[in-house]
Amino acid sequence: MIETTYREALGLALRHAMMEDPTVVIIGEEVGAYGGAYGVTKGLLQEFGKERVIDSPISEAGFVGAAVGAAMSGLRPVAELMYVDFSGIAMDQIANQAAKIRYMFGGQMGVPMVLRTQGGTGRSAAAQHSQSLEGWFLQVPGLRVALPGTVSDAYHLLRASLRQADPVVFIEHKALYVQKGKLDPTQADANWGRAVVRRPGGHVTVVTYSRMLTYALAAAENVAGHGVEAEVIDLRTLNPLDWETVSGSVTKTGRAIVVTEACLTGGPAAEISARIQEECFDFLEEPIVRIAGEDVPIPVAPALEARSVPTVALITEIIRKLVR
Amino acid sequence: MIETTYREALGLALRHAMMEDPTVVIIGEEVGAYGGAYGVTKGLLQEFGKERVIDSPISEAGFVGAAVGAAMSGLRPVAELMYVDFSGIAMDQIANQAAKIRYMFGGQMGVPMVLRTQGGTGRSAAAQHSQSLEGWFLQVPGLRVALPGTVSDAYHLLRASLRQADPVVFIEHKALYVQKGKLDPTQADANWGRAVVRRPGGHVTVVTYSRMLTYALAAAENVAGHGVEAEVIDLRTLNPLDWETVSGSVTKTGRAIVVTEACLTGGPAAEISARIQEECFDFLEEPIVRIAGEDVPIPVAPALEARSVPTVALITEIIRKLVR
Amino acid sequence: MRPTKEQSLEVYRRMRRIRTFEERVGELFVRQQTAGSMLHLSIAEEAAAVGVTYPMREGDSFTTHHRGHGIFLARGADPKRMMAEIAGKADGYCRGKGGSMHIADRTLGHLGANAIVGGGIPAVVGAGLSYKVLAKPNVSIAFFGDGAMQQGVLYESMNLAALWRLPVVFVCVNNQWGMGTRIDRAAANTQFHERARTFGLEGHVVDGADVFAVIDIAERLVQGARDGRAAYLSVECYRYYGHARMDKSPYRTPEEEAEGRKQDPIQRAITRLREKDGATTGEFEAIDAAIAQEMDEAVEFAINAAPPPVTDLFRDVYDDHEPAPEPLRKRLERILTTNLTATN
Amino acid sequence: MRPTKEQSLEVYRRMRRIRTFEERVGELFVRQQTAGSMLHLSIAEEAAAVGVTYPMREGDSFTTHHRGHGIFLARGADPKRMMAEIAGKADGYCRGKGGSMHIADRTLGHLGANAIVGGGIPAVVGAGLSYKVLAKPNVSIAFFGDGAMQQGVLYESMNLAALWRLPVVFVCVNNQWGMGTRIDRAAANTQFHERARTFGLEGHVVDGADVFAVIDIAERLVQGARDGRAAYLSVECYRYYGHARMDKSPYRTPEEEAEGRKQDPIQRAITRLREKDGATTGEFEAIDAAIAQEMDEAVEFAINAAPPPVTDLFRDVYDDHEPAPEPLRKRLERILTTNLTATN
Ligand SMILES: Cc1ncc(C[n+]2csc(CCOP(=O)(O)OP(=O)(O)O)c2C)c(N)n1
Ligand SMILES: Cc1ncc(C[n+]2csc(CCOP(=O)(O)OP(=O)(O)O)c2C)c(N)n1
Ligand SMILES: [Mg+2]
Ligand SMILES: [Mg+2]
Repeated sequence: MIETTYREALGLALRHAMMEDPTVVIIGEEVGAYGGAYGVTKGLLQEFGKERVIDSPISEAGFVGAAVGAAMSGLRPVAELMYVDFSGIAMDQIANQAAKIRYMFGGQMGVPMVLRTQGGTGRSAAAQHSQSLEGWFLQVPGLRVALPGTVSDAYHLLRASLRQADPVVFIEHKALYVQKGKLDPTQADANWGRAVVRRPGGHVTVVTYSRMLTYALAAAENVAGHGVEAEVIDLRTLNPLDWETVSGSVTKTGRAIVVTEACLTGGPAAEISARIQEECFDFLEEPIVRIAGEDVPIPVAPALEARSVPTVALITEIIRKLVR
Repeated sequence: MIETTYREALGLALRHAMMEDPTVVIIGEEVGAYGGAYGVTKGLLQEFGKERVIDSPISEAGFVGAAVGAAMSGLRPVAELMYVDFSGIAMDQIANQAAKIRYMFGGQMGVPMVLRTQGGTGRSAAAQHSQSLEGWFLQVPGLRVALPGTVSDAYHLLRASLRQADPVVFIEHKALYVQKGKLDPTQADANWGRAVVRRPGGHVTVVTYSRMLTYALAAAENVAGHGVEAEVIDLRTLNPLDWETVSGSVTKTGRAIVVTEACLTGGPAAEISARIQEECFDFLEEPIVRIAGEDVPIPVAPALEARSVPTVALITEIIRKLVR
Repeated sequence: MRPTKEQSLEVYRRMRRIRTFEERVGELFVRQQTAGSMLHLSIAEEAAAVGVTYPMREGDSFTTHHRGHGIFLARGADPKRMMAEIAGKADGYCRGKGGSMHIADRTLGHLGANAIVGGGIPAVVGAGLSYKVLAKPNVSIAFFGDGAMQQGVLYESMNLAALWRLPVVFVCVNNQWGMGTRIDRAAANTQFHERARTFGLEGHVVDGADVFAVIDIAERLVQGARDGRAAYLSVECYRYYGHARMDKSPYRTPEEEAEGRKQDPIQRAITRLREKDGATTGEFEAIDAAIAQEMDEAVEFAINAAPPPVTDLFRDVYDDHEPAPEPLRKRLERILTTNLTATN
Repeated sequence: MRPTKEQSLEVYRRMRRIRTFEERVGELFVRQQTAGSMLHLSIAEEAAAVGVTYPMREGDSFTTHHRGHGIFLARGADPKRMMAEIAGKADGYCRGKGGSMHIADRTLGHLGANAIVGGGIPAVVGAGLSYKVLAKPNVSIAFFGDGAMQQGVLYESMNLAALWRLPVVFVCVNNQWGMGTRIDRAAANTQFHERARTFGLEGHVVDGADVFAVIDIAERLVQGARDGRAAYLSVECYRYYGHARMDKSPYRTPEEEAEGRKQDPIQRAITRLREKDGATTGEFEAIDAAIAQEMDEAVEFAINAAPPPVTDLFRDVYDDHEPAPEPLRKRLERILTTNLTATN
């Protein structure tokens, strides 16, 4: 068990994977000498050389597509898209190529690649560098979507992603890189596709992932002082989606809140809410409530940026209102 | 009142707009001499000349981006993306540029353009030419999303889209181009952002749009024989979303079915379902049911393709099960 | 290349197979036995297919655009399974999931035909990268049309291949037209190989009516690529017929078509074989007859083959070891049974 | 250009304004008064900004990359409102919504700075198209870094501008680095203007330390563009400092930096003004002092300006005449009130 950061845990997962499997290569902008825009790949170039840690020019469609081809040809590439916002440039390669190759070609070949990227607010990076776009990938059959919310998952969920036979869009959160936490690399890796109850409780189920997990846990702590026990579920992967854990909880609590940083309308909270409603209709005592990002682009002004996504105060308030 | 087709109604809307407003230009692949891949722009080049009907090379990011710039500079471009599937290439220009320019630049300028495109199954066009991707646009604040489901709306909704100050992604359905129907061009254009009750009924609300409207109406007709009256709502635009009409109906019927061709998971049916649940929770007598595209890429084999999206038979069956 | 008569006849045979195959695809369409109408025939592009694939070896790979039947045939495809795929049948290369625009075969190095113009290009960069990293002696070749010369991803890919010194060749089958757009209405400069050179590649152009010229340059460029010099080649030809099966090319003049159709690589090969190698009508007829029979059999195979079972709809979205997506009907039944029962 | 002393001093003045502005931005950051740390300074790129904008006229437009402060200043920006925008304040050009990477001003033809490398390039094609269709005598200019030379959308845009004969100029501010990547590690051929030529544009390269050389070529290319000949220009310079404010460029050697920093367009202009025009220390000092005061005022203005009101969060997503998005809190209150009330 070590005390480390989310950033370092990610780097360690890559390092261990590269040590174990010579076909793992890293491709992306500034992953080498620079060490990654957020420092995740620091040291890997020095350790594994430039044949395996491959700096790309600024050609998102090109290098993501190259990763797709490499994955079809015996490598296990980890492509790094510096910001998830840039997926707009590479979306054809992600959604029309990587996601569909196995199906379209009748199962002959898969695309075992991980597309590491990061999203979210928290650094006043403005409209084109702060989005939460996991909902785009969620609606593309063939793509797995993973979003680590803890230091331990930064390591173990990335490790698990690296064992998938299908393309995984692995979305980190820019505000979590500095988060500290415990990690035991000798533990088994994340149970792929299983959500985790991060805090048990009997009054209301809070379903979330990524940075909002931290917010939800803080809100759960707040309401605990008022005798309200919120059960906080960290989905970890949106595809696969672990319905057993979610519906097990909601049938118990009768109340559900979904918290995402992604915009409300059309975002992943909609899917989670719709599914809870379908699966647990008869158990619901109150409406399922979505607490999500405002339906606006992300503004640069820090005060506005902070209010464009859910706050701990708002989550706290809504839990209390829902459980009276 | 004339009898015409969806395809011709669209062409007529463009023609009338070009006659009325000299700043309307059409930009896209094969919009000129070829007349559009699905024949919508036929004759416009001859009538308005190549300064206003502009054939583009196969450069989706480039010409969609050019339309964005043109829209900021005094033109009102209608860009045609031949298949909505190609938006993967142009997504940066659509979602990071067109959608965000007004906000990011503090309201100084808007992007009054229409991005005409088409989607859906029905022609064995396989995985990269058959998708229903409106859900991608739905989760981008700043984009309007319109999907005509009738011949009259092909005209009037496109006309209304051409008057919007913000970018409209206008998604036609490839299987509807040959649909015949009545059109009165002298009528007022579509009431922007308002859904339409296409068939009134008191037992269950069916919320849908685009080609699934036709399917839903057929299913409603089927169940009418069994004494079940389904109210069929055509949303017409997903942004704006007309909640008044939907919740008015659901509070009356207590039952709601959402029908989309887009994939179930993470698609637009999720948003509609989640919102009905939030707005009408206390009125729901049964769970809101989503009937949507299967969570698979679209296969080419005609029999498989047809089963990858909702069928009239399935919609009929579910309505009957829900209203017993 | 100074081919022997036998080699020349083999080259002829490969081209004829493509031609006859494509003619049969047209008939299959007329008989309403294809999956859809998105069929793009590579008639008159046979020299590009046969010539460029000529120096390819086992383990080499390639991707193609939507007009890729001929290329894959040249690389050894089984016409039965191709035809079955075009008909959307279970015995097709992709189990009837892909169709004409998405034929692929991993065992023959076909990483897939693509219906997104330019979409399959960067994959060869990745394949080339894998050869470099894994120290394999292979090359990967991207085939695409002149339309893709206006897609940005091509230039990104060319730059990556040159920068990383990958065993990759980019081949533009320049048939002068992309749907209703002639290249001079698509590009301000149509000397595409010049563009490639400024991205650091070997860039060349060759007459696509002369299959032996194509073989010559292809041998050179493919060898260069094996040695780490990425290359680009324009093969100049002419799109004989419409863009797809429904298109009658009303946007171009009969004069232009007549002129363009003079560029027939098969006729050219026949003439050469007759003149240089003394090939006889009988020899050609024997080859043609065998091919005609092979292709007739392929058509019958495709027509008689079974469509994929409905359960295949949910198969191969993910790896076999993973659970398949839950079919909608099953899901709805489950939801309604659980909830409706509970309420009553 | 054979500038008069007055003109030369004006050119100097414009460059100095940029330099001082950027220095103040750095200080603003140190004082923790900026919105975020994504600040990209254009120090030593002043000749590109001043030189290329020199022949621009009213009604002309442009877009820039993320390193665009200098270009907009050269085109007439108010440093107060720029600084306020960089600080995320309501009085900024974009009401504090955009920040350093998204400054724009419609009235001065600034169609926007872009944080997507290459993202703002096609917009100038559209602007140029509008000038052509609406018969306006204007040009539109795209400014971008050498990093964008590897983005496909640039080549699509160049081809469109050349093909449609639009009044458009593409300007690469080639500061040799894109974050930690030197151009020779980003491109196999770094003679970028050669690429542009093969796309049918006028393609040139100029020494970005010599502002008068930049003005000369810019005048020619901008005039050519007005006449419908799209053009491309590389302005060669050197990125003096780190990529953004936090970056200390550990990935490059002190020797290289020392060498690169010799390319200072301001020093070069001073030398020339002294030698050719007999400009005196006093003259420079007077200019510098006035600018220093202007920029100090801009900093104070930015610091004292008010942040945007919270209600602005929902403003300008859509046109003013449209309803704004419903704030989440309001929505949640409504839902909970309606439903919770009804159930109790
Ligand atoms: C990204 C994309 N844009 C547009 C299309 C529609 N489309 C299909 S083929 C084609 C023309 C392609 O021309 P070319 O590349 O020259 O190939 P050819 O058909 O001549 O073999 C077009 C525009 C597409 N499939 N994909
Ligand atoms: C599409 C995209 N990819 C990557 C980035 C991250 N990024 C921002 S600036 C930059 C380097 C750009 O270099 P260059 O274009 O030369 O501009 P410079 O910073 O040197 O002025 C990178 C990689 C981005 N903002 N957008
Ligand atoms: Mg062609
Ligand atoms: Mg640079």
